[in-house]
Amino acid sequence: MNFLFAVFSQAGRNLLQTWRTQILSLMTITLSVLIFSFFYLVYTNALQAGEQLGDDLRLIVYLDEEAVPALQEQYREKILKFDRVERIEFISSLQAFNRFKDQLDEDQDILADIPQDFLPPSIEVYPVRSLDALSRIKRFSDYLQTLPGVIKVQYGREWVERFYTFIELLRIVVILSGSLLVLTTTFMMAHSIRLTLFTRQKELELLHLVGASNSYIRMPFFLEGGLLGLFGSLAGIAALYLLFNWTQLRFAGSALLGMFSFNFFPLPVIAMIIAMAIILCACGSFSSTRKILSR
Amino acid sequence: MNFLFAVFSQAGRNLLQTWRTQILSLMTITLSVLIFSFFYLVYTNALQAGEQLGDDLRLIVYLDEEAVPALQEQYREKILKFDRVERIEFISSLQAFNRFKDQLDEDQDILADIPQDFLPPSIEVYPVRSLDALSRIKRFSDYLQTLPGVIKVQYGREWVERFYTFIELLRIVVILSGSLLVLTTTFMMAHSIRLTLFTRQKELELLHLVGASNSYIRMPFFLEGGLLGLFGSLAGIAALYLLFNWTQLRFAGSALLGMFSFNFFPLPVIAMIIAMAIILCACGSFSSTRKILSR
Amino acid sequence: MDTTGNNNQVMVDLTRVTRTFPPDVQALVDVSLQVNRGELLFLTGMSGAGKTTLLRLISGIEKPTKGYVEVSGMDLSKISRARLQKLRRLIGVAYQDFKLLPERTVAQNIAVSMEVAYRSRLFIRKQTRDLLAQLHIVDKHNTRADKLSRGEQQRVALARAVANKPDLILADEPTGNLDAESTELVMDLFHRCNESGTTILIATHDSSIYNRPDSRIVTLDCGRIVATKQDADKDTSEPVQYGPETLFTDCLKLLDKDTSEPVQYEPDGEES
Amino acid sequence: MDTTGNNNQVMVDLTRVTRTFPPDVQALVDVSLQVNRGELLFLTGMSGAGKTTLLRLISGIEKPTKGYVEVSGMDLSKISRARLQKLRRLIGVAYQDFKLLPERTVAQNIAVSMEVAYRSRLFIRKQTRDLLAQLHIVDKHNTRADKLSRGEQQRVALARAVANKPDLILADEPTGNLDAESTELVMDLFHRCNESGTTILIATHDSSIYNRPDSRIVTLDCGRIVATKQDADKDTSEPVQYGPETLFTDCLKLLDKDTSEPVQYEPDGEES
Ligand SMILES: Nc1ncnc2c1ncn2[C@@H]1O[C@H](COP(=O)(O)OP(=O)(O)OP(=O)(O)O)[C@@H](O)[C@H]1O
Ligand SMILES: Nc1ncnc2c1ncn2[C@@H]1O[C@H](COP(=O)(O)OP(=O)(O)OP(=O)(O)O)[C@@H](O)[C@H]1O
Ligand SMILES: [Mg+2]
Ligand SMILES: [Mg+2]
Repeated sequence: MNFLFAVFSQAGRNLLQTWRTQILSLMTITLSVLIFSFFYLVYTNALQAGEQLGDDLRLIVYLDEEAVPALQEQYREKILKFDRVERIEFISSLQAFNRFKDQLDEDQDILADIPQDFLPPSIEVYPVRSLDALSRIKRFSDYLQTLPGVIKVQYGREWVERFYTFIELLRIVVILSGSLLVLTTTFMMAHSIRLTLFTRQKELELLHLVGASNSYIRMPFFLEGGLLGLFGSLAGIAALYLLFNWTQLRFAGSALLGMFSFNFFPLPVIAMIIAMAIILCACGSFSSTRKILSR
Repeated sequence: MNFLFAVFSQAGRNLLQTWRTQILSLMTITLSVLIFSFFYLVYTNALQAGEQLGDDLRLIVYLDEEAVPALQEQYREKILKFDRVERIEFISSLQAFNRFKDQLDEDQDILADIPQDFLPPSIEVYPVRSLDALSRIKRFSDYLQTLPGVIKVQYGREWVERFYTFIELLRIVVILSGSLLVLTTTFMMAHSIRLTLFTRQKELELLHLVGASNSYIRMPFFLEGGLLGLFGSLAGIAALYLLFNWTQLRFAGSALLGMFSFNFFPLPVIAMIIAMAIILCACGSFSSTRKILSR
Repeated sequence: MDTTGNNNQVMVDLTRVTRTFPPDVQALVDVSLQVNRGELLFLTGMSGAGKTTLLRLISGIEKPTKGYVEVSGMDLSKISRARLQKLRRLIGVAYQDFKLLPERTVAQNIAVSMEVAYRSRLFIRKQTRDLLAQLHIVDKHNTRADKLSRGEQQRVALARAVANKPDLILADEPTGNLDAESTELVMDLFHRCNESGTTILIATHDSSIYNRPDSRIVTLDCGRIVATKQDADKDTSEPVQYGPETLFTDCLKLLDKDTSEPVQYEPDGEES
Repeated sequence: MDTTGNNNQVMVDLTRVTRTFPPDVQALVDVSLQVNRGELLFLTGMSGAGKTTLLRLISGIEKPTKGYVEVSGMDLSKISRARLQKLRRLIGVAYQDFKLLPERTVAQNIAVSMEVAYRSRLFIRKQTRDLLAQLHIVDKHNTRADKLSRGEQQRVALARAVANKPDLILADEPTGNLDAESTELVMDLFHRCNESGTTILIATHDSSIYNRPDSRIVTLDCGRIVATKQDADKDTSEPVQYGPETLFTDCLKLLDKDTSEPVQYEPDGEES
């Protein structure tokens, strides 16, 4: 009883007495959590967006003649061997012609004199929609080219490449800045802990001198660290949520957000982030006293 | 003489005596410079890349009949009114037919029976290549649609939109993380200064008590700040340069870097970054003593 | 209050203790000293003689270079950290530089020594109040320690040392910043503690407090015990009387230094 | 060394100075005091009487709540910051809590007061060496200040106060941690300085240093000057003798507090 009371009153008193440093620490933690969750959010949403963008990413395999059902089965088998393929579709010359006609819209009359089979039959291959798939399309297309009866494989190569490039760029930026930020937040934490120790050194030394037990000295640190972690991460997540909503409002009208649906973290992820912050802060704060106690 | 000597020996002694804190400060500055120049580099290169990507961004304006030179002049005038247009090109039915034939490659024979003017004549409009232009394309296309004799305006709408989206996304990520980082580095600096003050408070108070002049107290801070800024920013730029080269080596093979040419900062920019760091650090360090001196 | 360890008569037992500091400072040389339970002992000697070092060895803050330090029957170099911490709670130390927490109030500073021993709030409040009254600083109860005059700080440091009713009190120059009257108050407090059985060691220069007939005085000079004035009415087994040195000679070590080996100034290192 | 300001005979002139601290501490009440150039004045009084506060007012660290403080003919409340800084370089203060830089060596600590006055390295080295020799701590020249015994630290603080050959020396309890012999060294140093024309104010409890026939003693009690023992052979214009109070009464303020208004303990606030 007395022990618990002593520890809690110590922790409370410390929070009160060093509140300026504590607020600095709290803001450090808030900022760190904000930064981490921001990049995590960007990363997960980029992955998701990558999946959505694959929509029109079909490869068109032109065949030299109409494929009979038996042959179709053979093609299907060979192509579906690749687990990255979502589905395939056979397009006959006639279907292709009709599509072309639909595309020309009002100018359909220019097709009047043209034989309906002037367009070659084809297979449309829809790869699985994911960022990952983009990078393999070229190899896949090369493979399809080797199949018998294939005249030519067509896909929006240029666009796909650019797209891939951009996603890759985005990824590099996210990863590089993410690791810079790991460095930075580690650093801020080190600064914070040094500050805390500077402001408390005298007190810790005195406690040591009057024979305080290790747990009496360390438990308040553990508690305070945990509290800071809790409030810091709550504030960080809240700030991110505000930022997220602001972004969505800001770009509500643009095509950008109409295309992709961006999502905030689900609750379990939020809970995990907060738990991690609490544990990290409590342990960091706890272990920061080691140097002084070892004397 | 004595004054300068005193100031320099003060600064030197302080750097020696508080080297642990100084190294922490140096790393803080290095990191801050690295982060800022990293985002600046990403931003400038993204702008550059955006300019390069516009390459194939033409709008095709289908006309209902071949435009005679006089009419061509008229169209040219109306379209070039937009200062965002780089050039326009008139394509006759015959030219369009020939292009289609080239595209079909080996399958040219399927065009044998088709009249050479089955494709409509068109104007190809090349907008200025810039990120900015992308966002206006839709409006521009709407305007072109209203011109007399225009059947239809075509452009890779979907792809352009996606592209635009991605560039916009990249920009948001860069800007948001940039501002987060401004916060973070501001914070780290605050931490650093607080630490420095904590370690030096006693000394400053004593100097104050024994009647040191303001400049005697402040000049060493100014000098030390400047030195830290110099070495910190040099280290930061060096780190960024290494990172830049590593990235280029890492992605040397990929299409990504074949497409865009990424450039490091030119020398004047580097010099400016370093100068800024020196000035900021010297002044920050200088002004940090204000609180103590005001007593 | 129970005393850990075996319950013999000797509270502090130093056996041929030597303590040297780098580079070649001999703070204590071959010191042997026994302090019985319930004794009141004065430690005197010139500045730099080693008094503080001796007290620090007894409270386990400093380790001897050679020799053994036993407190309450336990060899300090052999006991576990947890036991040492327990032991320290039974020793009240008034440091020469007070070691008060400047941003805490007087009451909080005094409470520290009791809180670490998990005393009840009631006990803490009562002790604080009583001690402040005895030392005539009741009105400073809620004042921050750094707002006190130096003499008031000294009394707060003493109050903290005494507050937890320790078995052993080590007071280092407890009256250096006090006037004659406050000194009287402090000595009264010590005598009361001593009468209730507490062992007390006082390191001091103030001859007005140790020049009483009933006190045992140990004099250090350059780290050696050079004289012991035996307590008249209590009997202790071994009346120690070392060497031929006179009392308060100018420190031999210092004289040695001055003549035989000239002090090195490091002409360039001192101010750059 | 030139003295800024007009060159009259009075070095320190306090006119009806009052200093109160929040909430209701009256550290100094209506104190008037003149100290002539070249005088050696002792300031005594109980702990908490206001001696340190008086010295802090003279060195301009503290501002008076009421009244005027003039040093070397300049009103401290009116001069510019730059002038105050210059003035401080002409005042050597030995603080009661020393204010040494713990991580600097003894030599560096002493050098501080001379460096801020842009003294040459030669002068600094010579002064440091001389003073350390006079105070018998030559062998501690390159020792860090926090590795010194308390008495050694006190002497270093004194050396720093004296080093820059100031016009006015303020020494606050300069012998609190010193034995009789070291006290003698310190007083010798002060007397030498005094003979060469330096004005010296010493706040002390140590009757052995102020009970000399040729010293002027001012006694404070609860912030008021209650007695002045006039220097026998020097003549000063106004032999001050205040009020009907007896010497060293127990502080009236304290008694008042104890009886009329019971001290408030804030039962809940004190430990949470
Ligand atoms: N940590 C240390 N490192 C180096 N030397 C030390 C250290 N602690 C003490 N000394 C030296 O040991 C000697 C004895 O120091 P101690 O503090 O025991 O003296 P003291 O008797 O308490 O003196 P005082 O009366 O001045 O307090 C001194 O010369 C001191 O400089
Ligand atoms: N900054 C402050 N805030 C509040 N009270 C103060 C402050 N400084 C001093 N006091 C109070 O003013 C009174 C006089 O203090 P001062 O330090 O002048 O005493 P002193 O004569 O030097 O005593 P000592 O001999 O103990 O050093 C004391 O009661 C002290 O508590
Ligand atoms: Mg000592
Ligand atoms: Mg005082």
